Amino acid sequence: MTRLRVRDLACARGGVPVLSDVAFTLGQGRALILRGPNGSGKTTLLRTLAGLQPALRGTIDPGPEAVAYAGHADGLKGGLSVAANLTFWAGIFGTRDIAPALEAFDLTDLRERAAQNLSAGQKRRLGLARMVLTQRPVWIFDEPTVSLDTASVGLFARAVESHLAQGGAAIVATHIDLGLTADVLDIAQFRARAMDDPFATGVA
Amino acid sequence: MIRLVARDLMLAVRAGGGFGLGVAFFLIVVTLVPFAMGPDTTRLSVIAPGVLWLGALLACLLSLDRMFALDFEDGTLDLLATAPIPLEGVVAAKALAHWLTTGLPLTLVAPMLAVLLNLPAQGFTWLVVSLALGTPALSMIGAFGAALTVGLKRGGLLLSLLVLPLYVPTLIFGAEVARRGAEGMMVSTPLALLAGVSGSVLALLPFAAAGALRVNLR
Amino acid sequence: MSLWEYANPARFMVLSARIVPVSGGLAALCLVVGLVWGFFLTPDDYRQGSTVKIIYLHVPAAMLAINAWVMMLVASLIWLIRRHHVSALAARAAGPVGIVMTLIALVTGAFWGQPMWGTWWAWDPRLTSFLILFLFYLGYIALWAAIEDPDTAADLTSILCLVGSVFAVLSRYAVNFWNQGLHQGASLSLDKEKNVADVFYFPLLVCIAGFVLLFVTLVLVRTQTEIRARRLHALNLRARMG
Amino acid sequence: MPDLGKYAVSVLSAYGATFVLLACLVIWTIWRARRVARRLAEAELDMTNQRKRPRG
Repeated sequence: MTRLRVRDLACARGGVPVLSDVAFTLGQGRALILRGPNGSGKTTLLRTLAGLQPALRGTIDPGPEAVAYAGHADGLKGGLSVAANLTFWAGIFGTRDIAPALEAFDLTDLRERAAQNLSAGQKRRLGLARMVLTQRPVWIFDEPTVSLDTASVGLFARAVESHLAQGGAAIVATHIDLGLTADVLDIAQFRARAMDDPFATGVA
Repeated sequence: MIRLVARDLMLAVRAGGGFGLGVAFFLIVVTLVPFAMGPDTTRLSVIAPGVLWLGALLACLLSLDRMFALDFEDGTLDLLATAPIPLEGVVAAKALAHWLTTGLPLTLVAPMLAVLLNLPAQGFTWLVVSLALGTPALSMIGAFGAALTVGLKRGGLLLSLLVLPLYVPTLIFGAEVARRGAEGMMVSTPLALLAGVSGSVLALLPFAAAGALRVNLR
Repeated sequence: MSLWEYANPARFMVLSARIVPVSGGLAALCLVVGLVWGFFLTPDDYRQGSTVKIIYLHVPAAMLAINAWVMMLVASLIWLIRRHHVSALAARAAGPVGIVMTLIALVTGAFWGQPMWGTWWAWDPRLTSFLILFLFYLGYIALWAAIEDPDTAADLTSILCLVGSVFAVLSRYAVNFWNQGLHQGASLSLDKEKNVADVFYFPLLVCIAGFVLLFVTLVLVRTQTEIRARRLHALNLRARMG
Repeated sequence: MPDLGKYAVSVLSAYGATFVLLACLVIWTIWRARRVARRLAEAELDMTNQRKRPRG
């Protein structure tokens, strides 16, 4: 079963097209690793898939309502506890129980700690734990392993694996080896041609 | 949505600034007016409704730039935009939280400050009614301005420049209700117009503000 | 060929380059003829004396102040709905022209009001509305200037223009309610042309034509400039991205 | 020169102010048009030169 089908997708950053003719399908239980040099448009592609920015053209099927997105920032409130942060998102996504999310990212012992007193790695884990609460089939991560140590990267990989085992799918933009069985997509091949910019041709 | 309001209120209380700042500003403005206008109580009582409305309006403006800025910086807004609640709802919730921490306290302290300015006794009710009806519109218009400027580094001044002209109709009708109330005249016409302005602002601006937020999140 | 083809920047550049000399020349001609006719060859009004000559500046500027905003509104809508870049840039180009027209209307109004009403400024509904319109222009221009990304700026200013238009109309009615005013509106507006004697009316028409042509020329030139600036932005961005 | 009577100052000031404002607008528009056109021409030239040069 296909979880995500992308066809003929073109995206822009700052009004300038960076990617075009992006096409791939993501099956149930599959993970996709995005690779490409800095500035090649990984973040742009992921934000487009998450529905945060409109595509110039092309189709994404199903739409953003199937996608849970974890970007560079974790969206944590320092003044609230770990549990309160997660409970808020659980409420937004209509999930009751935050225990599985705490467990998956080894946060159970920290649940009453205020988010501002967490280490950078712990904050990241808290941010990633939110994905468990979303109950959405396709997880999208943009550089999820920043500030994570080896053990935490392992936690993250296991959480993604268990999501895949439950029939989900995942797209991860990362430079390190996560130890996941995954397809690799190099997005450098989708670099937009200059012609896509309405101001590409000379205007005298 | 309720959760969002509740969380914003909790964060405002924890941060401390939310409730106090606007009210304190309002108090200071009203205290300064007699120093500028002279202590003559008859003169003060004439200008009291206008001064109170203007003070409340400026106090509303103070905390606007933080309405979305914090959530924008820490990525919460990205996540809310991808969450299964409409962004229009997020805007409405934010405006409501802003009103509860700013507009509502201002409305409640306005009668006390009105005493300082010698507002005629018959004007108190209409002052409170006009503020209660008008300040939600001020918060919503402010939310629109904040949504427009959320991506900017120093958006605070620009925010005031954008929002203040939009405050004109609300101010005119709101202050008119308070003034006519203080003079013992009929208030029904401006009151109906004020309610109309507030109602349409609350009904329509969330869409414009959500549109602006979506653009800023790209 | 559909009208929308002109929304292509390159095509617009070619077309506007052809129009600008013509419209600019006609604008200069109309302004010279209209103002000379109005200033030197028309009599004084029996009531207003020589101040009636201010009409040739005040009325065209006031008309354009409002119509420039309407044009910006239309252009903003076209941008939001059909995503034509030229449309967004034309709206941006019209902003500074509109604010100068508003300023001219306000200043000439003050110079006219001083001898007629005995005051430079009155909180008359029309004057007040123009002052509010001036503030709207200011906010619109400032928002364009503040945002670096051109498409984001186009989107946000378009939304502001839309919302601002609604509030401008609302303010107009609010201000009317708030103060009934002393402007002898009827004698100055064209739809009630009977109130303006023919002797003033015809030079006024020529002046209006001159102002409109000047506006068109300036907006076209400024739109060209905005298109070039946009292209420059795209080139710089590409150079940075390598 | 027509006789403007007692309102001469008002009328002349209105005309003067208008001409100054319009002149500023026109001059600014032309100046900016020229400057942007020149900078774009330079940038286009750089661009073509870069393309001609072999990469490496």
